[in-house]
Amino acid sequence: MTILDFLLAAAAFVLAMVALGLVRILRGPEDADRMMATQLFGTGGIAALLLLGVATEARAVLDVALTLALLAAFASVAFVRSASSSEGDDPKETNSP
Amino acid sequence: MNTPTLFGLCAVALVGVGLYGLIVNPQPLRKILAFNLIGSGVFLLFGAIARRGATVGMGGDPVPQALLITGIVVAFSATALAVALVQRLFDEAGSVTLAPDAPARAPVEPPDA
Amino acid sequence: MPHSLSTPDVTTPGGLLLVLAVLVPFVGMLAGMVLGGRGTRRVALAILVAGLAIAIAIADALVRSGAAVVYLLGGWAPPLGVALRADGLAVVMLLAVAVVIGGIGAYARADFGTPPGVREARAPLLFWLLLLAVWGSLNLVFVSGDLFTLYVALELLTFAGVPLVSLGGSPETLRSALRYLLYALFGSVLYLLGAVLLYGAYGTLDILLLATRVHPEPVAWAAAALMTVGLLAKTALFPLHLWLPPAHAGAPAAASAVLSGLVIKGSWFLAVRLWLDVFAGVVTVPSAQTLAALGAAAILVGNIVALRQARLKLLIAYSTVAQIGYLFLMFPLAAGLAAAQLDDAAAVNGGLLQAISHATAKAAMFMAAGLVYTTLGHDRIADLRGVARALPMTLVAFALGGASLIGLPPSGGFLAKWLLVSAAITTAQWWWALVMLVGGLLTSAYVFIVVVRALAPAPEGWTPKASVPCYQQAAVLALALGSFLLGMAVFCPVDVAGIGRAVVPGIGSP
Amino acid sequence: MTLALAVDISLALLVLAVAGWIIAVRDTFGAVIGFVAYGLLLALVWIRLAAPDVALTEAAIGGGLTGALLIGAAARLRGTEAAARAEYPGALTRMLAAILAVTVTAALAIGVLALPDPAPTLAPAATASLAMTGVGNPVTAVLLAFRAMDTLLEAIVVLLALLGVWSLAPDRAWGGCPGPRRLVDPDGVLAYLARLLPPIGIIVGLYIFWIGADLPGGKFQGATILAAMWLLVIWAGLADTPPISRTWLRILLVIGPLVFIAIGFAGAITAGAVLAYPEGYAKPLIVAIEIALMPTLVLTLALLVAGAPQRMPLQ
Amino acid sequence: MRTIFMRAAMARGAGFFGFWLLLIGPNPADLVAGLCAAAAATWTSLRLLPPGGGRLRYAALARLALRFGQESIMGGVDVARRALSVRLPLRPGFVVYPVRLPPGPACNTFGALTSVLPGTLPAGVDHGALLYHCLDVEQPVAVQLAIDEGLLIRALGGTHDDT
Amino acid sequence: MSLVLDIFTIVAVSAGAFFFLAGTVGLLRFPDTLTRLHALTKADNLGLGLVVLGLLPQAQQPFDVIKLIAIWLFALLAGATVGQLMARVARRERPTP
Repeated sequence: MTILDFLLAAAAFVLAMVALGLVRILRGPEDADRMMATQLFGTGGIAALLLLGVATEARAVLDVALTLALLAAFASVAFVRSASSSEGDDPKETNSP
Repeated sequence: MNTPTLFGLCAVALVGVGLYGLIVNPQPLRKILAFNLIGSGVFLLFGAIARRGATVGMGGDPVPQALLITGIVVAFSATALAVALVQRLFDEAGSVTLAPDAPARAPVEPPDA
Repeated sequence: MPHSLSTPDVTTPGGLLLVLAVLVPFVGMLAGMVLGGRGTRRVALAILVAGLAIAIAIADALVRSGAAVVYLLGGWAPPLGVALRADGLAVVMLLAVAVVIGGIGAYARADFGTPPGVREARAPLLFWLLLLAVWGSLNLVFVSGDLFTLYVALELLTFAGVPLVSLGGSPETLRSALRYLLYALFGSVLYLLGAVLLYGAYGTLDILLLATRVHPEPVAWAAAALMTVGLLAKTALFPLHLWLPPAHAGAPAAASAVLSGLVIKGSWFLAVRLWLDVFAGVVTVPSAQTLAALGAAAILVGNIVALRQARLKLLIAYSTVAQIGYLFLMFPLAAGLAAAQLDDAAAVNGGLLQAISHATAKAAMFMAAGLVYTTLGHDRIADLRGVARALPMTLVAFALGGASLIGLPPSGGFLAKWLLVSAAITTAQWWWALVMLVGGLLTSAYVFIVVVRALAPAPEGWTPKASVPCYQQAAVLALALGSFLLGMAVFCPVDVAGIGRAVVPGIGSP
Repeated sequence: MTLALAVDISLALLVLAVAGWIIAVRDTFGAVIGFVAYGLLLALVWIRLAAPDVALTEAAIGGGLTGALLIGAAARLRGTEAAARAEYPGALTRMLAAILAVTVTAALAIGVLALPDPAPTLAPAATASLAMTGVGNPVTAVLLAFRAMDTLLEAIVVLLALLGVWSLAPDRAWGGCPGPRRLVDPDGVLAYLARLLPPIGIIVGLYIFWIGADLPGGKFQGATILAAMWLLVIWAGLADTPPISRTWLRILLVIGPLVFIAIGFAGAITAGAVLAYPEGYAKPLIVAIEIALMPTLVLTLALLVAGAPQRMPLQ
Repeated sequence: MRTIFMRAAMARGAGFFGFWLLLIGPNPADLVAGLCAAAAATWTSLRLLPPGGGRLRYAALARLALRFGQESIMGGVDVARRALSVRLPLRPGFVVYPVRLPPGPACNTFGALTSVLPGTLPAGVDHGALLYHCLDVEQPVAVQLAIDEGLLIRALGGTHDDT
Repeated sequence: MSLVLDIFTIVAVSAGAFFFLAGTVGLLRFPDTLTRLHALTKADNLGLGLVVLGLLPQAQQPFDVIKLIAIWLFALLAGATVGQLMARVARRERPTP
């Protein structure tokens, strides 16, 4: 077993963990629980991607991971923006002209 | 069984899953999601075909890969247009039903609030 | 820098015109977007003239050379590059669309002007931009020789068509637009799936190359089935027609004319292109018969439902459903199957003529209905009294368009149906001829009802709600007259539609 | 090798499971979340299929923009869930749909297994012609040289979709700003992220764009990152969407395709064919087209997510 | 004021250009593009985050980074310990921490840093104080937070570091 | 030398995988949204950090090291801000005294 095999196995393990966590999260009960799924996938997915990429010696994987990491918060921000309320410390939006 | 064949089969299964969802889910947003699933299945199949065409020094046939990028951007545009339509429909009609008899009824009855 | 390997494909004289035919409308759209407001309409009208000139120039190049006009984009030959090709079929469609778009543009000048006091208004700006986009996309559908470029063209057509449906902005039109978009996207994705399979099996997306490589085998059958079903959904052939009537009837008249007359012809043309050129050796007799059976069902169902409509625009929209049916009757007659040895040009020409005469007639009828609506303030068929007095030219136009739909001589519809019927009889498929005759009877029934109602005298003291400009009526009449006189094409000395098609191998292969 | 296949099989199963979840789950919001996760998984699959350019596109669009777009819509349409459930078709329809889906899948699977071996490929042809384009990334060569027409048309497709989205504006809001106005605490966490991340995102986005000529990357991927950064600033309330009547906006929206077309027609004179490049000038011209396309794509992609104009700008 | 602005612009521009070089490698063909990218990033950065008055103290910053590293490991280990323990030792609840930093980027940085502190997660603002959600309210959370805040204030070159 | 680096990789990646495991167990076992957020933001970010650390010796070019670290920092920033944002949404959805 080479180091590359080990990295592949580690990638599979991280993916499995993400999948397992996904089950819990996607069941809710709150929307915030569900949104955590995207965060979990962001972190775990980046880790798996890096492991896979280094294992298959594909350098471009780093740029893909860079993009994913940069946009990791994006979906959650869209969610927070839509889950608006009247509290002072939270995003609000208005339709008024 | 090799990687391209595996993902090719995965791709056609995605087309099937998306097709089922497109037919049975009445909510337009879900239909848009199902359409995206079918689309990703088609793209994945194209990607598997590109991978089958790998040669020395090239991990895959670059022509399908380039077309895939075009396809993904076009699918995104389609999704954006559809989502905008659904939202406007919701704003105007208060519901997003696609029931076939709805438009014929609308001029006679007042739109349901 | 040409890099042709071994393909005979080369750019022919006049090939550059094909690029212009595609890109000039889009350049107009881009320029119109920047100018905005009144400038957009000016640009659009100028482009209408230029585009017609380009289409005529292409036809001239085709007839002069007697062979298909070809352009290799970037100098790269297929399979790596993309070729534009215009054979007779494509050129006839290019010309017809240029004429119909010109007529619609002349009509829409009055309806889609920016109101005074505003720099720019939504509906006028979008109408002109979308009209140009529809045109560019249709031209691309006609001349593109590459399956993926055609996919992009189909998507362009969809994205231009959907906003035209919902231009009015009411909940019903939004719902129709959404349903149309979902059908159309579904259709495109199936088409793309078929194209992907073809690439996987044969390593090219070029239509001519595919024609030489495709064999009757499972992959090709699957691709043919997927692409055909996808295109049927976009063309609204029965039973995938449900999206069409509300979408076409709810749009503004000029937009309805574009949608019903032109947009659906794009996907139909592509289906013809695939069946005749790519899958000629692959499709089977039962599949062609199935298509025609669906067409026959569309003729019967569409006409019967049209008869029962209370509103004029819906009637015309359902009549489109029926007329689409005729377009698909040509498949078993033309696909070189049952009649491999016979002359299939009659059926192809019949289908082509049907498409053109329907495009002109339907555009005229929808615009006539728009004028009726403006004048009466409604379009209830039961209450059309006074139209004859207020809009004599328009009523004549409607009747002429209707005559073309029915198939009265010497209309284009007559010649089309005549060619189809004779093809049906020479290939011993008389049942399709029967369907066409029944369809003609049903069509004449509703055209007759509308004309009779419109001829009824107006009640005392009735005045039109609004007056319409004369040139709008003239534009409608011109299109209708064009459709009615299209039957004279039989006297055309050159078989334009047949030019450049003999090079296609595979037709009639066992 | 077998270990790699095992990883691939589990990845494929995971993709299918998430897809099944997206279809089966009761409420739309859950399905949309599943779709975001699905997009990230697909990026992994593209890496396994040796398509890093596609993986980058999927990571940026599938994982970023599409997710944000759908999440916003699902949250707004939450009230329609009950009505949609009432329309859910009966068991017979579902059964027929399932039979249809299985039939299509089976037919396609036979097609996939019957694909010829060795597979037909254009990779050698692309390799042979790559040197004439001057770029090192074959995917970029396909996009901007061999099949430049598709790319040009695609830029127009995206723009046309934007026109379609704009057409959904109420008449009174025509010329106004897309999307609702954001009132966000300028000292909040969201604003903090939107102050820190965009400058870095600009560097990364332009980097992905710039390397595209020779390595995986390119204008679509770079533009998507930049669009996401702009949207982040907008959503954090630190900037507003521009009114769609602005001339500078209109010019930037069309500059990319127009420059593309201009260079394309110039090719007819200098290189003998539309969209051809004269010998030795291929790479600079390709880069010029890409640079011109960047602002167009950034604005179009971001405004597609921002939605239809809804209100007039504050004076 | 103007010199502060210029200095911040230069520093940030250099930083962004350095980041570009690290991403792409020192290839002369990419330098012009890098300068353009750095300029765009600097302009955006100056607009979104106008430079403040303070100067960074690098020694304090290094100490902060070190502590941050330690804390993130401790935080992870802490969660792992609780999650994997049979008894699931959790006493969740909220702790109000009266933050000294004024609202703004500095305070936000504090929130971001402390979100990796073992057992704490900023969950909102309550009358000018930060509201922390804790896995175990019996831990000396406030003390830890105060240490962190002091370090951050020193690193940012704050004027009121010895409150 | 290579062996030492490989062992370092194996140890660090394994530790990273362990924290992904811990994060998933936390997601599955923790009782409410806010506590689950702790598990997600802390354990997974540390897991990603350790994976990145473990991959550093495997980098093929010196610049890849910078990219790897940048990826981790971006993910960390995303995790820290998203964690806070989600906590606010979760607190609002189910207000706890």
